Amino acid sequence: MDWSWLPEYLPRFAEGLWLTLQLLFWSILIGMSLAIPIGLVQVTGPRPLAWLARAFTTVIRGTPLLIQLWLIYYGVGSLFPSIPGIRESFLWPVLRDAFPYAVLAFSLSVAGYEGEIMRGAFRGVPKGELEAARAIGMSPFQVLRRVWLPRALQNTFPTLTGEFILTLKATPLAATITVFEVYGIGSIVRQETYKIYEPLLFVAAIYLCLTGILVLGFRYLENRIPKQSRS
Amino acid sequence: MTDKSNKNTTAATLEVEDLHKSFGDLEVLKGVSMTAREGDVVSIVGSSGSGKSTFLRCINLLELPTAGTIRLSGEDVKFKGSGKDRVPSDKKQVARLRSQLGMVFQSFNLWQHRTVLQNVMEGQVQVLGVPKAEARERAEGILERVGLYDKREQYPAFLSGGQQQRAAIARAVAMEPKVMLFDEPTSALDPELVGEVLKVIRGLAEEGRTMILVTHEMRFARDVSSEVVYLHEGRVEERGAPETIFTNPSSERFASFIQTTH
Amino acid sequence: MTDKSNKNTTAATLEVEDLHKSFGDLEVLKGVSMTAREGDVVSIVGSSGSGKSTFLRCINLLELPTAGTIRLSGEDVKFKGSGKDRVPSDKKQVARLRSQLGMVFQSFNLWQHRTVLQNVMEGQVQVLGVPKAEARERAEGILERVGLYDKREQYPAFLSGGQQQRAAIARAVAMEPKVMLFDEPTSALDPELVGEVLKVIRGLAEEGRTMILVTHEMRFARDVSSEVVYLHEGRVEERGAPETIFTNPSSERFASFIQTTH
Amino acid sequence: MENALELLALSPPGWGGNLLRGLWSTFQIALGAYALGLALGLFGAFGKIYGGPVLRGALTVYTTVIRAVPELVLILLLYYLGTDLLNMALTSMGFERMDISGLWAGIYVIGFVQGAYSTEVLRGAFLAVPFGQIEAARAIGMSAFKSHWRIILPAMIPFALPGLANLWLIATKETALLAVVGFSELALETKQAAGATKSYFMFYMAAAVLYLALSLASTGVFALIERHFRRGQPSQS
Amino acid sequence: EIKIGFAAEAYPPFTAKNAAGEWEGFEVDLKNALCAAMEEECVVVDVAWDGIIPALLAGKIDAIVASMSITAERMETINFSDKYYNTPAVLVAPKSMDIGPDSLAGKIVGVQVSTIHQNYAEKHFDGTEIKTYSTFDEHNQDLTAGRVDAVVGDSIAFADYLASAPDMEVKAELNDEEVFGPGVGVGMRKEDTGLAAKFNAAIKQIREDGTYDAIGKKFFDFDIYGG
Ligand SMILES: Nc1ncnc2c1ncn2[C@@H]1O[C@H](COP(=O)(O)OP(=O)(O)OP(=O)(O)O)[C@@H](O)[C@H]1O
Ligand SMILES: Nc1ncnc2c1ncn2[C@@H]1O[C@H](COP(=O)(O)OP(=O)(O)OP(=O)(O)O)[C@@H](O)[C@H]1O
Ligand SMILES: [Mg+2]
Ligand SMILES: [Mg+2]
Repeated sequence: MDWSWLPEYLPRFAEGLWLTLQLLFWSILIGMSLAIPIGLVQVTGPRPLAWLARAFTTVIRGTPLLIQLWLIYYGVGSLFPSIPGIRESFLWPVLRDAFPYAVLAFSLSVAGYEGEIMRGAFRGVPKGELEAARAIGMSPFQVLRRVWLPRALQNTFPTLTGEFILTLKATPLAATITVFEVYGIGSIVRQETYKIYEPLLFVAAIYLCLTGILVLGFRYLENRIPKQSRS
Repeated sequence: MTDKSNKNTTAATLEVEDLHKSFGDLEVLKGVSMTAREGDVVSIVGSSGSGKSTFLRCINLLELPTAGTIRLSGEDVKFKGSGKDRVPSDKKQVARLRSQLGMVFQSFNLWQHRTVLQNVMEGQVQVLGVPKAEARERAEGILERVGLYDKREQYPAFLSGGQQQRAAIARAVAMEPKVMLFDEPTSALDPELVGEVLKVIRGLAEEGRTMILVTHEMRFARDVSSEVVYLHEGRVEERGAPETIFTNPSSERFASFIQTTH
Repeated sequence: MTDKSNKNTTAATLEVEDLHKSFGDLEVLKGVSMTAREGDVVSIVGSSGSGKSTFLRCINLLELPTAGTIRLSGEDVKFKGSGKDRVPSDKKQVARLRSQLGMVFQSFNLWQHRTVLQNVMEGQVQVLGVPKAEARERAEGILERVGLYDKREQYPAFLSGGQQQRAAIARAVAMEPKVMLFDEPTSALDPELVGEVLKVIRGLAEEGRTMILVTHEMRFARDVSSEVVYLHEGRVEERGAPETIFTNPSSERFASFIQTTH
Repeated sequence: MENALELLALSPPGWGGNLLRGLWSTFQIALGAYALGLALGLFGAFGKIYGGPVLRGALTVYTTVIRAVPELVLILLLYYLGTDLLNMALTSMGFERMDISGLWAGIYVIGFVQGAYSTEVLRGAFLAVPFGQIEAARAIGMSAFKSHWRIILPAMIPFALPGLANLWLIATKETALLAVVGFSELALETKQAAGATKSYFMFYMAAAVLYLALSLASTGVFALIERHFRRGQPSQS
Repeated sequence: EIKIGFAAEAYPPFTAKNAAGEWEGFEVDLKNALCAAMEEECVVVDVAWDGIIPALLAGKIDAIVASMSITAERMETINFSDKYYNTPAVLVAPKSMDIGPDSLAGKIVGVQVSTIHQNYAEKHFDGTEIKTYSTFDEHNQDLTAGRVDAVVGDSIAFADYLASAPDMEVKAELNDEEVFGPGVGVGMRKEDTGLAAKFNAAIKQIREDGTYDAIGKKFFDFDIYGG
């Protein structure tokens, strides 16, 4: 093992880590705020919305993220420059930057996968507890916020943790649209130093830390409400 | 008319007319009517599966009646469509009416992710907009009264059956609704606690609240009610003041129903 | 001794000695002993939270007692460790003993993904190894008897409270266990059905089965039991034949408990 | 358009046949890996729930580390380093060198990773089953195996299915990683076709359509299973 | 028997699989010629570019024939034969833009990450934003999309792109022996010095007997061996 390359590349890893964190944060935030309604309408209707949500989750989960990323960045994104005058406008720096496209693609992916998880989770909440909430006069939104959603999330924390880790590990795909996050930096190091395993192991260690934080955080949330022991 | 009943002295709080409810092909309620005024305690008795719970659940629209009217404080619940597709047309109205209707479920339905105290406070804070501190104080008072103060920080899954039932009663009472719907509120309680609940219900009646309760304990029905309604196969087979109908039932079916009280 | 009790004439089916159970810091059972012989019906009464359900649940090891012995047909349940870490040492024994112990839960616990009929057949087929056709026949017979034959293809979520309770009773009875543990088996039933269940229990007692039942209905306890045990704060405060203790209670606490039967 | 049809023709010089063969390989590896993952997941979930402190600790390390480490790292480690070590061991004991095929390395690695995720999905589902259902099974004296097989698993499945369906769809795409060890499945076939003809857009769209078809079919199957296991559950609104 | 590693990713016209699964291209024919000259049996193993050096070191292949440039960094890990081809690097930009290697200040130039082209751009272009991409095709797509003003890359690799993008053109050929190195060689394990000698002899032989030029003419209209 030879780690002599590490000091030289540490600043770039720090930049990459920061990108990873931002990407993860925004994708989960935006993705989950889409996933919740997507899951919900499939349980409550109305029919056309449920159907749309179903189609959305099927397409998103059914096609490779890489291709979605490409379609969004090179496909949709490349339409902008052809709009006359846009290159001179204040929007151009944003449209030219790959990061927003990456966030968009990852958010849609999170929305698709977690929308499916949330559908099952909403469906699993005992009907009686919802009735109790309706019976005291809660508005549908209050029922959702105070009872349905927390109960659904409670049952699904272990699964969601796994899903977010998967999102973390999908972020390297962003390198294909010039967003070099931690993993991308690792690949650069690999190509530049011809070290085979060391950079990968270093990246793995960073991922391990991030995953550890995710797991512990969610474990804490999961255990806030005690469960009857099952053994 | 006994002193417990105050028919004709005040306006009707709750009126139900010709209520029908079917589940698929099974017609559970075949036209049930009922009127209750302020301070009335109406007991609904009847054999298992006769539609008592369904009737209560129709009143606060947890089940949608296939036909019939429901009137709360003179205000008709608005419906559109008919039969299976009959749905309330005004969602705001439904929420408003429900907040005036308390409900204790036969299966309690406590929120498993909230402690007993939080279960009781939830409606006050979220629906009535009571400040948290005040809601907590009120909730603790009610829990004290039903003997659950010690268990207030416990989650429902760790309570005994009777404790869960008392928590459910406390949750409903805390909303101070005009009309309370109790579905077998004493089924899991020992005689002493039944006595306590009896007191609570009498107290609420004196405050002018209206109560509709389903019960299997004829003793309890006799002690607490101003009117008893006997439901049989989805129809009202007998109704009247408890003194009258328990001692002098006019329906044979009802006579045999109460007779078997071993 | 009344004719309902047959103490000293046959060997004890179930013996529990000095049973203790704590949940964390809360000591719920503080040394409860009990003996029941073939054909005995022992009723356990007591206020809500006094530990009745916990006691029943300890007998079939759904809760693990922190101390004390349980003996079924002369066979001691084997434990290892002590206190919180006390666990049964022989899993096979546990499964065998449990199949001789029927249980009706206070909250029914019907399997939601199986129809009523499947709920009743499941144990016979899977545990006792009864052929399917035979199990179905037996199950249908029992369902007929508790008035649920019409609902046999229904899933539990669509049943009324009393129907669920009867399904739970049917499920336990179908196992033809030596000892039956009933946790408030009539709480959701109307007087007529309570009479029916009374008959069922008497029939089972006559077959020589042993029954331990928790109930809040003193009337029912008096009618059905050979012995009544009054549990108070985790201890047996009073026990005896129903005729004796209801008419002539020796404990003041018990006297006031049954007195409040309004 | 005509050009596109030519390129997608089923027999050479068209690439359609290659894509379909790739799809079939993808399906096989995904299925193998998924099955292995499910088996590991069942063991892991029940181990986490019933196991002693040592087993639980070991499983926590498994689920955390395996999920954390990028699959590419695992594949490279297992395929290259693993083969090296194995062969060193073999030759020092006087045996022939042997080669782990890319296919099996892929199935093992992806299956091993999937196992870590399914462990958590199944554990969550188990915890979501109302406890009384389990108690009732124990109370009638069902053996531990029977109560799990007859009662707990069927009751868990509705809670687990969405997560398991996601994992399956991820498995079908994760096979693309095997390109690194030279195993050709849909993703690699697509890359080769696109690279050789420079018709990137068309081949990637064609691959997307194939993946989509595969997942539509799987979604249908999962929906049927879910419908079956949700019987008896009333709708919530 | 020699196990030759090809990069599984297509890189026409050097190595690419046709739909029938047969390898085609300049390097394929060259490999055949080299093996014939060495009088050795050769088998081809496809390995992804990412795993090609590990595969070599792990003994799954013995030689890399995958357009791998001879660089000082690579020489630390593996050994190379003499070069067997060398193509110049070029600067490509839209025809409509007046751009040359010396007028790139304030512009954005795309290059493939950690390549000799990136090194060149960083060394020679002052005041230019260098945007890195993980593959060659990606920076071309962004050149089309207008997100970069120019790209630097291998002249041969650009041939297909330029054919499909009529409004782009080669603005300049770039030369810097120090950055670009001698060209492309066969990669081998350091300890296999015997094999390296064989390859060198074989390259020399086919250069001399005209086989090399025959193959080169088949694919290119200029001298691929380079200066
Ligand atoms: N799993 C548990 N964890 C902590 N406390 C528990 C648990 N189960 C029961 N308890 C407590 O133990 C006490 C006895 O409960 P138990 O269910 O035995 O009462 P019970 O006599 O059956 O009452 P009821 O008549 O209300 O059903 C109660 O105070 C209850 O809150
Ligand atoms: N959601 C449902 N779908 C189908 N049938 C139902 C549903 N809910 C109730 N039923 C049936 O309607 C009938 C009346 O049920 P209900 O719960 O009103 O009875 P109940 O009078 O409350 O009985 P109990 O005293 O046993 O609680 C029963 O036969 C029941 O099986
Ligand atoms: Mg009912
Ligand atoms: Mg109890």
